[in-house]
Amino acid sequence: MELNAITIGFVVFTIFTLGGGIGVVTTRNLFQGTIWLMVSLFGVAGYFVLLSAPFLAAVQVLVYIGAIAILITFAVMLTRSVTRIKERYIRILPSFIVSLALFLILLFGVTVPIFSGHLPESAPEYVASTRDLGAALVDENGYVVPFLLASVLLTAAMIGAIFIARDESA
Amino acid sequence: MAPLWMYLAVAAALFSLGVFGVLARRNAVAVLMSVELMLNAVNINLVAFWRYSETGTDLLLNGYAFTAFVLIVAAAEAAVGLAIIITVYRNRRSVIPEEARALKG
Amino acid sequence: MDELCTGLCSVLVEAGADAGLAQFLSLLVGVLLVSGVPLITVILLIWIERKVAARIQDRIGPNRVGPVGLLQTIADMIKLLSKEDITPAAADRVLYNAAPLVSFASVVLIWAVIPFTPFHYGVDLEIGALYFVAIASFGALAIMVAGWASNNKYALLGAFRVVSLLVSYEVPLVFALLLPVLLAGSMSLLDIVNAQTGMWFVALSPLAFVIFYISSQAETGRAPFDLIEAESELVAGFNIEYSGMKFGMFFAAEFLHVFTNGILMALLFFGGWMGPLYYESPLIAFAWLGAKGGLIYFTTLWLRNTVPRLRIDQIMAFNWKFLVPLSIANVILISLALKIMQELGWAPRDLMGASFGQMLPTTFILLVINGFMILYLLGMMRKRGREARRESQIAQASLAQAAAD
Amino acid sequence: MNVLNEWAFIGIFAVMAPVFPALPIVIAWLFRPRKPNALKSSTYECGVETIGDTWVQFRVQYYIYGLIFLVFDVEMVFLFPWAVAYNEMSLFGFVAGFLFIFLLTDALFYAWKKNALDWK
Repeated sequence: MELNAITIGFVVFTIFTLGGGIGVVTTRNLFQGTIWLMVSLFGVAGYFVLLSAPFLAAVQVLVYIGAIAILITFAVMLTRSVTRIKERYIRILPSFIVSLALFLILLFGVTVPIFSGHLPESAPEYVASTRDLGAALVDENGYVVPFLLASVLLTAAMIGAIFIARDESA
Repeated sequence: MAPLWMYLAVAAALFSLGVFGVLARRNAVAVLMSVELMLNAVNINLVAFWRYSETGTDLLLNGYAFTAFVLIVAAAEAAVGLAIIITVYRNRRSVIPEEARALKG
Repeated sequence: MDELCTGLCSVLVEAGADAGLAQFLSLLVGVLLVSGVPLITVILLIWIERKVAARIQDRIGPNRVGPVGLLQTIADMIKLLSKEDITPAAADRVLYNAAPLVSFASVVLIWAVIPFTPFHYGVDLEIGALYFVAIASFGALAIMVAGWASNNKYALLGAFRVVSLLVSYEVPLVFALLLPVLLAGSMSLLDIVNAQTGMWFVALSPLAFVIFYISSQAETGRAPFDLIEAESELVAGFNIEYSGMKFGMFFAAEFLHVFTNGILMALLFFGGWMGPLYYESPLIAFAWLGAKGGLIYFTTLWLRNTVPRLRIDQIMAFNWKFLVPLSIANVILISLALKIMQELGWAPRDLMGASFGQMLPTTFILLVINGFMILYLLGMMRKRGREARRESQIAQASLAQAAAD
Repeated sequence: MNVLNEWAFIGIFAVMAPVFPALPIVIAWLFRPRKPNALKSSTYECGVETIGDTWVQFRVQYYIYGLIFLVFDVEMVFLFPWAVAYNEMSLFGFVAGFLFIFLLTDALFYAWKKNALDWK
């Protein structure tokens, strides 16, 4: 890999993604944890740009930083005694071993195809645009059923969450 | 262009971080954030495979569209999960999943 | 900056520079040129804002420093620079200092996609319209962070209120934004402007413009939605603990955001640089865009200095029970009518090349639909107003009765 | 300019954008007086030390507004591609998008009927 804009971008976004991820699982303060999560997810949005999916990157920023971050901070403030939990972790050692083992297995699975030459080295030139996605979403032969199911899911989630969170006494 | 396996390796690391958070963190909100990390690791994989797959003449949109669906599921999960956490906190003054045993038989 | 880049690039490469470095340098020059526009305007904007506010309130406004007070902002800047910077002892220092930077940067970053003329723009992103909504969400997060990091109850409460206001009004804003995207069939701001060659989008759906206007007024926290500076209720809101230049940055970000919204509305609904003779010279095109954006900006200032502040429950009710349903209904009705007309062949499928004459039937029908919606709304509002007046009369009468007893 | 070049521009812009506001702050840091004392850096509230945690309990209504906003925001993931493809779309595609919006309007209607939209 030579030094070019994509390489620099990749390195920067890797630092963002993994650094933010480490911040999420280690920080004691949940508000800072939310900020770390946003740093991490911003890095993921950067990957989407590098992978020629700018629409997904914009949506990632819009949904996570614009909405889910706000929602999590609201929830953190609503459950304020969270900072008072003394110990951050439970069963820290087994969890660490399990996740490390998982990482090694995944890394093994990722790297083996390189040596057998199964993984593509370069990407095709042409990439689908947002318009293609929009056309496919509502196409009979495309994703129209998942598209409508997603709407049902969102409706159900909203009704359910309002039903749960609403304070009956108020 | 960075080769495919690099994206996959980063996604694997992010996923493992999420798994560690889900298993080890005590606070329900932190567990939820770790789940978000795992979902995003999956999204990196989906987009990377989509980008590197051979499209030929026909447009292949599976990975692209699926990522959008994962995003929606992640949002729905966050909304309902946080609502449950708030309600449990209101009734029990606790945000530790192990202490919420109301639904256990 | 497209042409400039290639020009500068080739010059540098011929001078013996590395190709990658040349490209980086030319991009950097482009960034500095594009970001120079908002950074210079913001200094002027503060003066304009104060002058307009003063005239509306029958005052003279700044008139001592420099000709007609033009240098007042510079004087203010020097004052702010020499102010002691106080960080509360209990604050989260990193986040406390980062918040004003993010807040200002989130506004400046919008200018990367704004096309100044048909040929002069930073970049023309395929997802331009979504880009500026996404970037604006950093602003909301910055306010949240500022409120939390100050470690002050007033600041946090102010931040909560402001953020819930911002996110609420983003819903009608995005629905109103959906219409220009839908009509142009593209999210690139350049395409959206070019699709208005035949007819400005404000003529196709005035309601979408009004909704966008109201919600962007709320997004910038201006009256009647100025909960950000509800001095009488929240001391000063989320920026209470900030002083000196850091406070100045939140202030400048707000001022710049208002003007940016004016320019965006000019681009999305008023044909951007379209106007007589715009193709003659980029300068004329630029002047048209500035004039339209400036006019919209002036009306927002006018509104700000005329109307009183609403209560938060009124603001929320107005958004969720009026603006959101209205914006959804507007998108549904306009898109339905347009699709039917497209199927019948009355409306062009591609607005990019449509002429004024081709657009006339479409415009007429869509305008009639919007007109009916507005008439219905006005009737509804009059009815609600009558009911509210009657209720308050009854309440007053019963109060008087109680006092007499 | 190709697509990634455009994003390189955005990237440089994103790096530069916080620098502009940082510059005056740094300049101010060079010139400003520094006379801190405990009273100045105490939390601004009524002149006495703050009692209790800053993280006071907030009302759940904030969360509900955030929640409804989240659902409508996520909806945009699908509505923007739909709007972009609108002009070339068949009537079937339009009806699918119409149904999508309609279903979500239902959820808003439910929230309205349950008084979840009122500021309590």
